[in-house]
Parts: sequence; structure tokens; C-alpha cells
Amino acid sequence: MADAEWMLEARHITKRFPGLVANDDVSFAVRRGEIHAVVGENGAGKSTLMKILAGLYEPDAGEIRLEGRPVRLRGPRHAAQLGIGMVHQHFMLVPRFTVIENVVLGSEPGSAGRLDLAAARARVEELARRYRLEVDPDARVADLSVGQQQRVEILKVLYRGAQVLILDEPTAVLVPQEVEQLFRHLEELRQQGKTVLFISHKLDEVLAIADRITVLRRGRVVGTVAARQATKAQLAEMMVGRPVLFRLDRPEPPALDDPAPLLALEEVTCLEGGRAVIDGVSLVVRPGEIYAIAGVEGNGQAELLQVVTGLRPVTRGRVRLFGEDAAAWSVARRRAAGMAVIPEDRHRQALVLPMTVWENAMLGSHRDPGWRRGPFYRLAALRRRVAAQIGRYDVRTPSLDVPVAALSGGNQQKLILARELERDPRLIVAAQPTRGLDVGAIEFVWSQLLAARARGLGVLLISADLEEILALADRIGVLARGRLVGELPRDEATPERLGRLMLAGGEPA
Amino acid sequence: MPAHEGTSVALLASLLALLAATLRLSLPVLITSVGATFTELGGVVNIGLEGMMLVGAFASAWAGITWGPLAGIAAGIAAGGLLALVHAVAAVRFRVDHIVSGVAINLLAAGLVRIGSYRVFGTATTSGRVEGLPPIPVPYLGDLSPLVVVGFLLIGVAWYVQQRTPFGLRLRACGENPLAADTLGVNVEAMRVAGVVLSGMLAGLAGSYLVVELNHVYVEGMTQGRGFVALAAMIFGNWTPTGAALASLLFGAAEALSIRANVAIPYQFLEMVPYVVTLLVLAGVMRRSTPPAAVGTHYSRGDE
Amino acid sequence: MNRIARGLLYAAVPVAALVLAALIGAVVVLVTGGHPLEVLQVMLRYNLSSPDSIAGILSRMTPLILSGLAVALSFRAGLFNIGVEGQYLMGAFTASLAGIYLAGLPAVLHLPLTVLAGMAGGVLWAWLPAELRVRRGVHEVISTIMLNFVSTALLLWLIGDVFLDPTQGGSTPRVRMSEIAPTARIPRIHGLAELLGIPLRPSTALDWFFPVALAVAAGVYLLLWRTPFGFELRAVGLNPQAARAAGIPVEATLRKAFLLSGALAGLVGMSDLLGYFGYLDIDFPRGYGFTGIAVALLGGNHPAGVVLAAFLFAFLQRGGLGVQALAGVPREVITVMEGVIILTMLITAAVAGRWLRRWERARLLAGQEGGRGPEGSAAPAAPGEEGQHAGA
Amino acid sequence: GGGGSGGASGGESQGGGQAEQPTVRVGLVYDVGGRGDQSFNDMAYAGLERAQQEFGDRVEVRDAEPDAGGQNREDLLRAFADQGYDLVIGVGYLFTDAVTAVAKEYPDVKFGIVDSCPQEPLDNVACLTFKEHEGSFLVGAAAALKTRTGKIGFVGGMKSALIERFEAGYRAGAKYINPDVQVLVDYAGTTGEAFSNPTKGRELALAQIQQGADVIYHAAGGTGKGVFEAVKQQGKLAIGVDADQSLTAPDYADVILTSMVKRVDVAVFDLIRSVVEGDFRPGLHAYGLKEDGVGYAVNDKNRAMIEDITAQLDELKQKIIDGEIQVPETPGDV
Ligand SMILES: Nc1ncnc2c1ncn2[C@@H]1O[C@H](COP(=O)(O)OP(=O)(O)OP(=O)(O)O)[C@@H](O)[C@H]1O
Ligand SMILES: Nc1ncnc2c1ncn2[C@@H]1O[C@H](COP(=O)(O)OP(=O)(O)OP(=O)(O)O)[C@@H](O)[C@H]1O
Ligand SMILES: [Mg+2]
Ligand SMILES: [Mg+2]
Repeated sequence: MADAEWMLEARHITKRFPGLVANDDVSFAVRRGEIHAVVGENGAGKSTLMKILAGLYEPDAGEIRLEGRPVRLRGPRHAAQLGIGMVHQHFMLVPRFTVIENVVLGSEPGSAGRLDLAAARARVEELARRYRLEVDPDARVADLSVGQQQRVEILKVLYRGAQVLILDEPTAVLVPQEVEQLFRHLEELRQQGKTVLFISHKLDEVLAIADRITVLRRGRVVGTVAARQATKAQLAEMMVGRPVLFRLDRPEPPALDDPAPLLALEEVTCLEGGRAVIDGVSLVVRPGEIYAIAGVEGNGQAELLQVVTGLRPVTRGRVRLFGEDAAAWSVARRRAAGMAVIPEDRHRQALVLPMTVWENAMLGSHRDPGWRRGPFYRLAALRRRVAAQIGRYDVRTPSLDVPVAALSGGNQQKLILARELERDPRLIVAAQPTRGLDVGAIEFVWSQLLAARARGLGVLLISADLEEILALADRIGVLARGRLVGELPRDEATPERLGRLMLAGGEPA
Repeated sequence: MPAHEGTSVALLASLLALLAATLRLSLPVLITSVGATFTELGGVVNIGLEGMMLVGAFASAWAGITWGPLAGIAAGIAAGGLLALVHAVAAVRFRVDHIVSGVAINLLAAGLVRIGSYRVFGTATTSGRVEGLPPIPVPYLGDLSPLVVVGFLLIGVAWYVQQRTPFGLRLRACGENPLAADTLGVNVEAMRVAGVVLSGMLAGLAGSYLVVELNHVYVEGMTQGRGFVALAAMIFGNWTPTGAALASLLFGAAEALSIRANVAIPYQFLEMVPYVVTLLVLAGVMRRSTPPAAVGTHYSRGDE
Repeated sequence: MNRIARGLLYAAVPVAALVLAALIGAVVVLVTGGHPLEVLQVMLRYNLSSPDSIAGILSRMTPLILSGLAVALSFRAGLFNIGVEGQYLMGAFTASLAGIYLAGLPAVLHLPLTVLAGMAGGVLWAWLPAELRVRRGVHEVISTIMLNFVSTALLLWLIGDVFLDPTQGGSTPRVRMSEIAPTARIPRIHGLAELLGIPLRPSTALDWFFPVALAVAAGVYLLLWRTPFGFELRAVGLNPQAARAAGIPVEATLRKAFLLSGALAGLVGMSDLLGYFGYLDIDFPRGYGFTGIAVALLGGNHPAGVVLAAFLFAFLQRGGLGVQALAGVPREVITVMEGVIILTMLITAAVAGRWLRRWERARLLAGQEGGRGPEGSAAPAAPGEEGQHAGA
Repeated sequence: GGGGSGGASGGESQGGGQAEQPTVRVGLVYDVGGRGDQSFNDMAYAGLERAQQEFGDRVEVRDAEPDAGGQNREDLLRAFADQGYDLVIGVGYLFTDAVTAVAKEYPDVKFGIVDSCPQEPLDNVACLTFKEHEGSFLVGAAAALKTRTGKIGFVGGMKSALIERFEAGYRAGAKYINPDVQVLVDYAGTTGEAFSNPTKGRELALAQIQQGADVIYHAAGGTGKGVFEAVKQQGKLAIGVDADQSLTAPDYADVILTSMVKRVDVAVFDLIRSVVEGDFRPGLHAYGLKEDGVGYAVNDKNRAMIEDITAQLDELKQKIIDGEIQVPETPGDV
């Protein structure tokens, strides 16, 4: 009775979490040898569904069929034995281990008493060659770029003989070049007969690579469509439940008499172990403009953010904020002077996950005397204010007292935005502000940044997403190997030109 | 000049004696701290090592007097391992805070050995003489216990097991990223329990060494905080068997020096020497230590 | 609908844990040849028979509360201060100096100054590991273990050689410092008890430091959850990277937290020193620092929990004495029981807590067939229940 | 059974005080370390046991042990006094203040304290103290007579005034025999733990032996076991302390020259007897050589080793009793 056509089927899968149904009677099927995409808003239940298919969660109801046969997955190892492997959005890697060690962990070659590293290396190298997933087998994973780490994750899955590969938001953390490379890998896998199931928020990508697309909304399947017949607008509407306009208002900022720069870097250089991680960078951000930093990740963006926010001392050069020499200013002083920060890694740099929503909402302005009476916080007033703030930013949370960890990624990001923008800053420093967000949330974040610009604020935007940069920026600086290799005004920037600058590290004269 | 020659010979003799004393005094801490790398690499903090060493000492005295030194050593290892199993079950299975469980283990051990001692030796605090293994004569250093050899072999074995076997790889993965290990089918609980029990067995072995080989007698409280010192040595040694062993040797040397140095400083300051030396070394040369990422945490899957 | 039922259920967990612990303790007593019922009866009678016995428990709680608070505060900051032991002993020493050499001041000045000196001693002894941690990244577990060892030797030298009370004579001269002036002694609480209609015997040792310890617990609570500094301290403990990005000076906060923990530790010995002995000798009570770790963790690193846990420990310890003297149970059996009770309590609490959450979850799941979506649902997300403690 | 008290079963103690026969009830609270230490505390227990044997039903005894300092000692004493015990004994000088306080509270109860005395005389407290320096003088003399190298050793437990009294007597005795004798002195530590560290005891003894010592006296509790072990391995001689250690540590009898016995058992027994017989005398009871409260041990196991010098030792003993020799109490006075 095995139905050859369907490789993997989900039938009437239901998964509840306290307070919500993450997957509600979900049914869909994946063909053998296809690339199947799953899309949906933040919190739609995509990751939950994938974790069920990979044996990590147990469904409360429903059935999984593999090649037509019902299977009950007893755990991730069992799923792997059956040929299902998953690459999680938050990589499941041991940073201190080498690539080989990460790949073979749990299914090591050799006897029980000896780890046959030579055999392991041979297998890993063979796999890497076959699927063109080049990565240094002896490198420590902590030293790898995100794209390389992802390749390690894919190798792990292939090493276990997976026929079905599940990837949760594989492109969210990749730069355009890496995305292209990943898609080549996925193509390669499909040609070798593997089945790929992946989640993405980027509808253009989905349309470009997938064969078929399943849309989830609030835990339910809205439908499955063939990529060839689908359009971006149609998908977006299915996801959100209303039409989404892919057009942004760019209200113009008021004409200012005082266009003095809010932020100015003058020949800033930062040495680390004798190497210049930032190398002679000069730039200015004026009121009412969005200055974007483009570049392949790892070219100094993180360090630049640290310099601007006060987390990294400069070796040479000057940092001026609001007209004053700010090189020696602490983070707190910069924030007090009117700088708002949206860090790139919200879990590690922006939020204290075990703390409550209201506590996270006041993080950074927690010294504000307005929150207090005498030395003590006025809890009632504080909560009222927080509730109003996050209400304006449509942060969806069961209550103010849950740990912020319980919020979906999109809502966490909106909380950060609320927290930073409600402080009435003059300068916003935003790094990867829409990473991992769905179209609705991205639309919201973008419009907030543009609204801030329209109020005369300056924005320094650091992003690996060219679409984002082109949509928002007034001027664009390209960072390569720690140097600012070019600066283009908005109307001269094209993806091609930027891409060339990013890769070449300089434009031929 | 014969007189000069005489003093230099005497100096050499005392240096060798110092070296031998260093070896003797280091060994219990060394064995325990090498064992401690197993529990910590698996992600479990074990401050019950002191208690495990103590029950190891007691059990080896009892079995050693009854059946001879080998049985004594085996009993010491078993007793340390059993007590470690209690800690493992509490901390890993039932997710009790590792530190609290360790504190409770130390209390348990202190009471148990006293009860046991009354029953077995008829007195709370000390046993009769325990015969040791036949010593190995080493030129210049005198007789050394075979366990000294075992202890030093242990460093290599521990390194090999941790770095070159599937077991070691899985164990370390559980201490670094248990979720990752779990998704790859590694039984996180079992690995962590194994790490704790191994550390307890080695602490028990260290206790046996104190009784069967070094002192030939059991005395209540004879472990003298060496379990805690071993923990410090393990951290000092940056969570590696070799580092832990070197740190233990440093402690041992400092202690031996404080016993044998004839210097005119207030007596109490000699007492402090090993600890002050450690602090100075830490303050001076220590690089930032890097514990296993998930040490001290509990693990459960997200949807439970 | 049934908040009360839920509250009761949660409250039942520790009670059940205690009962189970008592049962297992009974088994220990039986195995070692005692009579569990008699032991229980003697323990209750000895501990609860008179206001004086209750006062005896409260007075034992005082150092345990303070030590538990010192440990808990450091844990909240992500520090693992197991040096409370050495810090309180040093605090007792500095307080003794103030108590002896500032004699002549009126009590209103002398007593507070002496207590402050005790806190300063704790701070002093916390300062080195704090600096080592903040500046050199030296793990505080090692440095504080080392300093605990150093403090005992140093104190013996200070008490025995430098500040030895020369008037001590007799066949066995006590190795101790001079008497602390009466102006620096903490008065007993008997006056207040009298006012409340609870007469206490003159020999009962409960002093005013007990309410002080409770007030300190309340203060620590307010500090941690109601002030910007407490907020920063907890944020640094939970995610130093995010704290730093939010403008919190991480190193300074860690240092302050460590020193504050040391200051609390400096208070630990005060009730024994200023309320009971009146002098410092080399046999000053030890071990409060280590018990404090268990108290803090059993109390969930929360001041209220610390007070409750301190009560439990004080009850057991005092009861243990009565059981020894009056029921003939040897001390080692009581020590084993202490360990067994801690483990049983924690395991039961953990397991019952998990059952309870599962039950609540099932209830929630059962009651939500129609509704969905995060908005509007009031599910209490388990606040980091599987989370991490400040571990080594 | 696991220790417990001298045979009295659980239930009977609780009846309060209305027993009809004149049973003397005795409660004894040990020093930290407790019963089973094969020395000090066990000697006290031996006195208790002997009283139980000799007086049978006329005494009822019970013992307990504090777990730390502070109120615990006081509470244990008080627990006995409060139950109407007739005699309550604190073993060890740490009980000084506790006995003082509780004795004032219960003037009708008699108290004993070993090794110390309250500052102010109380008429319900008897103090049992020992002249350890006198006994140590004799074993010091024995060591000086027996050494072939002219070097002898002393290993103390916790460095404290009490243990230094042993050292002082020992050195004085050795110097009395031979002013040129060299005495090597070490202590195992600065806390109570120094009495249970055989490893350190062994190392200290080995170091002393390496420097030439061939007779070593220990006053270090369990730490002394390490001294015995080192001495046994190296073929030297040791001197035991408190109990007659040729008997309590028979495995080492062949190297134990003698022991400086401190008869806590005799003192405790005497005290109980005085209460039973109704002639309790408060105040100081100092047990020295004269009272046979301290001395050096001769028994079947060490007789062969020490026979040749017993005459000399007994002569010294008489001189001390007669006051011809004044034994110093602190090392500084030697
Ligand atoms: N372990 C869990 N416990 C409780 N709730 C959970 C758990 N995991 C997920 N949820 C909730 O279930 C819902 C679906 O989450 P899921 O991760 O599947 O969403 P998603 O579609 O992957 O979202 P995103 O696009 O942000 O990744 C969310 O509201 C989330 O908060
Ligand atoms: N124990 C939990 N309780 C409540 N919510 C949880 C729990 N675990 C996870 N969640 C929520 O469920 C969601 C699913 O987590 P998952 O690890 O799949 O990441 P994700 O949603 O895809 O990640 P991101 O937030 O980066 O988009 C998370 O947004 C998280 O907030
Ligand atoms: Mg997801
Ligand atoms: Mg996501």
C-alpha cells in the first residue's frame, strides 16, 4: 500500500502548548525528491511542526506517514534512523568541537573504545565532496562563519543517511551570497534524490527555489500551492489573512536648520591582536537620514556596532556624538544622550530571557528617575507605562509577567523596538533589525524606522539584507575587511553595484 | 672540598625527599581532580567529592583489614561510585540543584562513615592498621606506592577517554550543548550519570590511597578538605586532566614545602602557603578559564 | 476560577516533601536501632514545648538567614561566593577589634560601629576574590575556597599571637581576644517578648539581631526587586552581555554585588559574637557559610525562601540536640538525617512540582479546545523552571 | 548498635524526676570529635562505664555530643539539667563558659568540667584538670635516654596553649637528662582538624626522621596515627598520648616506647563516685603525677623496651612530686 508519490505526510497533527494550539489539525504531504517550503507568520507553528516531523516533539494527536507507512517517531535518533534529519534554526552545534566531531557525534565510526577519526574524516570529506559542501573538517565550529556552520549542520544530517532534510529558516542568518550557495546545495541534494522541507520568511526565495509551498496561519494549514503558479502577494495574503502592500511610504523629514551630524566617525581604527578589525572608517549620520552599512557579514559590522555603542574602545580616530567628542563615553552615557540601540542578536545582546516582559521593557532606562519614588520602583505606574508602550507596538504577550523567552521572535523584536524608540532618542543604531521576522513584522519595523526618520531622527542601519538596505537607506556605506570601501547615495545604489563592492572590497576606478 | 660536597649531598637528599613528599601528598588530590574533569565535562557540578573520598577511605579500611589491600581499593572505588550515584540520580534524574545535592552528599557521607565506623571498628574515629600493596622501590625516591603509577597513568587514560573515544565525545557534548547531543540520539541522562559516577569512583580511589597506601589507617575526617581542593585544582587546570594534574602537583609541592621548609615565620603562615601560592599563581598567570558551556544546568526537552 | 485551589496545591508541595523526608528519616532512625516515633515526639517536645525553645530556634536562625542571604545575593548576580565562611570569620574579627578598642563610646554609637566593622571585615575578605574575578577572570570558586583556608590560619595568628587576651589564665588559658565592651553588645529581646506577654528565661539567647536579620531579608528583597541596582544585579546575573549592551556597568555591578555579599557575610557572626559570647576565640562557631549555601538554594535564592529554609535548618539542628540528649540517638544519625532530609525535600519538591505543572498543563489543554492564539490566553509560562542556577 | 548511650533504653528517661529509688543520673557532653576517638572522649566514657559497672542500678548515665560551638554546648548541658539530672559533665575546656552559665541557672544540679575551671568559683562545679606537662616531662626524659642520635621529635595537633603544655614538659624532661639533646617540634595545623590528619602527621614525622630524630612523641589525636606509621616504617620509636596506646593501637605496639597517659577516666569516675557517695567537692581537682592522674605507661607490650630506664623515670617522678623539679608549662619557659 506504500504510495510511492508521497515521501512524508503529516495527517491531522495537533500540538498544544499551555495557552495555545501551536499546530491545529495540520495535514500536508511532501513528494519524493521535491523542495517543499513552509511559510507563515511568526508564531504560526512552523518550527513546532518541523520538530514533530523530526521526532523532537511528540504530537498530541495525528499521524505521520513515511513513504506511505504510518510511523511513530520515538525521538530524533529514531527519526534519523528512518531517514529524517533536521537542521534547526538555532544551530545544534557544539562550538568547542571540530567539524568532524560535530558531524560524527552520536554515530561515531570505530569501536566503542576508540574514536576512528581517520575513518570519520574520510566519510566527512567524501560527503562534502559529493554534495559540494566545502568546509574544513578540522576547524573548530566556533571559528566558522554562520554559513559554514550551516553546512556542518547539513553534513550532520547527510552523514546519518537522511532522505528527508528539514531546514528551519536556513536563510535567516545568511548573507545573499551564502543564500545563493545554500540554494545550490539544495538543488544538488534534490538531484541526488533527497527530499527537502524548509521554512522561510523570504517569499522571493521561496518562489525561486521551492517546488511547492504550504502556508500556515495560526497553527492551521491555509493551503499548499505550486511555486510556479504562486505570486508573492498571494502568498503574503494567505499568511497574514489580509492583503499586504509591498510598498513603503517614505515620508520626508522636516527641513532642519541644523543639519549638524548626530554621529561622526573620523578615521576610526580598532586593533585586535595587532590586526585592524576596523580600519580608518569615517562616516556621518545626520538628522533625518538613514545611513546603512552593507557588507558580507564578518567584515567589521559587529565591531563597528560596538564602537558606536561604546562597547569597544577605539585605537585611533575620533567618535563624535551629538557634536561632542564621545570616545570615552560609557554605554550608559551614550544612551542617556539620546542613542537607541537595536542589537543584532536579540537573545544574547538585547534581552534577558528569564526576566519578565515588563522588566525587559525597562532594561536600559531602568535608572530613569521617573520610574521611581525615592529609591524604589513604582511598580503600578511602571507597569501601566510599559503596557501602554508595548501596546503601541502591538507586542502580543499573555501578560506582562511572563518571561520574555515565552514570546515569539517577532514579538520579542517588537518589544525591543518599543523599548528603544519610546525613549525619545535622537539617533537609532539598528543591526539586523528584521532578522527572522515575518513579512508583517518586517513591514512594521521598516515603517517604524522610516517614521523615526521623518521625525528628524538619524538612523545607522547595519544589515546583511540588501532588500532592506535598498528599501530604507538614504546613503549606503559598504564595509569590507573593516574598511569603508565605498559610499553611494540611494539613487545610485543597485544590488549589483553593492554586491560588487561587497565582494571585491573596492570598486575598480 | 669534602665539607662542601657534604652539604650539597645533603641538599640533594632533601630535595629528593621533598620530591617524594610532593608525589605522596599530591596523589589524592590528583586522582580526585582528574576524576572531577569527568563530572564537569558531562555538565554536572560535584562538590560531593569530599564525601565520596571519605566513604572511599572508610570502605577501603574496612575491606582492606578484612580481605587485604586489593579488596580495600576495590571497596573504596565502589563506595565512592555508589555515593556518586546518589548525587547523579538527584542532580540529573530529579534535577536537584547540583550544589545543594553535593552539600547533602557531604553531610550524608560524614554521618555514614561514623555509623559504619562504630559498627565495624567499634570506635567512631579510627581503624586498626591496614596492610598496603607491596611498594615499588624507586632509586633515589625510596619506596613508592603502585598507586602512584596508577595515578599518573590515569592522567593519560582520562585524556584518551575524553578526547579519543566515542564515550568521551558524547560526554563532552552533554556538558557543552545537551540539546545538540540529544537531537543526535545521545542519551544525555545516562552520559551525565556516567560522568558523575566515574568522578565518584576516582574520589573513592583517592580515599583508598590515603588509607591503604599512605597512612595504613583510617581516621575520621582524614580527607581534610582535599575534595574541595581537587575541585579547585580541576578548575585551575582548566577542565583538562593534564591541567588538573599539574595543579594538584603544585598544591602538593606547596604543602610538602610548608612541611619541610625550616623558615622562621609564624607557624600559621606556613599553613597558608599552599593556598597563597595558588592565589598568587591565579592572580599572576591565569588565563580566563572556560568551563563547559552547560555545566551546572539541568536538561529537559522543550515540550515536556 | 480556582486560584485558591492552585495556591493550596503549590503550598502542599513543600509540606508533602517535608512529610516524605520525615518518613525517610524515620527509616534511617529505625535502621540504626532507634525508635522513630519517640524521636519525633522528643524533637517536637524539645523544640515546641515552651516559648524558650521556640526562641532557641529563632536565635539559631539568625546566622543562617544572614549567611543564606549573602550566598543568595551572590547567586543572583551570577557569582558563586562560597567564601562566606571565611568572610564572616574575618567580620567577627574586625567587629571584635571595634568592640574592644572603641570602648568608651556610648552604646548608640559603639554598637552600630561595631556591626559596621563586622561588615567591613566581610567586605575586606570578599574584596580580593572580587578583584581577581573582575580584573583577572579568576573563578571565584577557587579563590574563595583558598581564602577560606587562609582565613582560619590568619585568624589563629591574629587571635593567638597578636591580639591574645593577656588576662586569660588558669590551667588552660583560653586562646581568645579580650571581652567586647558592654556598649557594643547586642541586648536580648526579652523586654519586647515581655511586652508581648511571652516571658522568656534570662538564659534564653534570643537577641535583637533576629529581627535585624529579618529586616535585612526584607531589605535584600527590596534591593533586588525594587531598586535599579537590584535590577542591574539580576540582569548581570542572567545575561551579562545584554546587560552591558543596555549600559549597565557589568564589572562594577559584579564587584558591588560581591562586596555586598561580603558585607552580609560580615553580619553572620554578629549575633554569636555580640549577643552570645562577647569575645572572639579560636573556637568561634564555624560552618555557617557552608550551611548558608544549602539554605540559599533550598530557599530558591529568594529572601523569603531563605528565611523559611533557615527555620527548617534551625529546627532540625536544635531538635537534633534534644533527640541526642533525651532519646539517646547518636549525633551521626542526626547528621545522616540532615543530608537525607535535604535530598528528599528537594527531590520531592522537584518531582511534585513537575507533576503539578503537568497537571496544570493538562487542565489548560483540556480547557482550551476552541480558543487559540497567544493573545487573550493567560497561561502562566513556567518561569525558567528548568533554568540554570548560578553554577560553577 | 550505632553508639548510643550506656545501655539506657529510650523511654525511661522521660518520666521526669519522680523516680522513687535514689538513682544518680549522670549526663556527659563530649568535646567536638565525640565518643570513639580512642583518646580523650573515650577515656571520659570509660570513666562513665566504670561507674555504671561499679554502682549498677545506683547510677544512670547518658552522653551526647554538640555538632558545633555556640549555644549547642549550653543547650545540651541545659537539656540534662532541665530533666533533673544530678550530675552533668562537660568534657573539654571549650565548656568553660557553658558550664558557668548553666551551673548558675541550676544551682541544685552538680556540674563537672574536664580540663578547665570557671573564672569565678561556683559551689556546684568541680573542675578536673591535668598536669600534662608533668607526664610529658617523664616521657621527654625517656626519649632523651633512648635516643641514639641525640635528636628527638614532637608532633602536636592543633597549635594551642593546651598542646604546648605537652611540648613544654617534653622538652624540659629531655633537656633535664641531656642539655644537648635536640628537640624538633612541629604542629599539624591551626584548627580542630589538625587532630585528624594522619597524612600530615606522617609527613611531619618523616621529615623529622630525615633530620635525625629517632624518638617522636605525639600529642595529636588521629594525626598521631600517621606518626606511628612513619616511625614503624623507618624503624624508629614513638611515644603515645592520653590513653595507653600500646593497647588502643596494638598494631603499633612494637614501636610505642610508652605513652603519656592522662587519666580522664579516673577523674570522671572519682567525680561520679563523689556524687553517689554524697561527698561532692566543688572547685579545682588537679590531677598530676602525685594523684596518678598523669604518668607514663608500662605494660606487657612495652616492658622490654622501657625496663632499663623505669628506675630513672620513677626517680624523676618522685622529684617532681616532691617539688624538687619544677616543670614549666609553656615552651617559652623551657
Ligand atoms: N516549548 C514551547 N512551550 C510553549 N509554547 C511554545 C513552545 N514552543 C513554541 N511555542 C509557542 O507555539 C507557537 C508556535 O511556535 P513556533 O515556533 O512553531 O512558531 P514559528 O512558526 O516557528 O514562528 P517563527 O516564525 O517566529 O519561527 C508560538 O506562539 C510559540 O510561542
Ligand atoms: N519553554 C517555552 N515556553 C514558552 N515559549 C517557548 C518555550 N520554548 C520556546 N518557546 C517559544 O517558542 C518559539 C519557538 O522556538 P524555536 O526554538 O522553534 O525558535 P523560533 O521561534 O523559530 O526562533 P526565533 O524566535 O528566533 O524566530 C520561540 O519563539 C520561543 O519564544
Ligand atoms: Mg520558528
Ligand atoms: Mg523564527
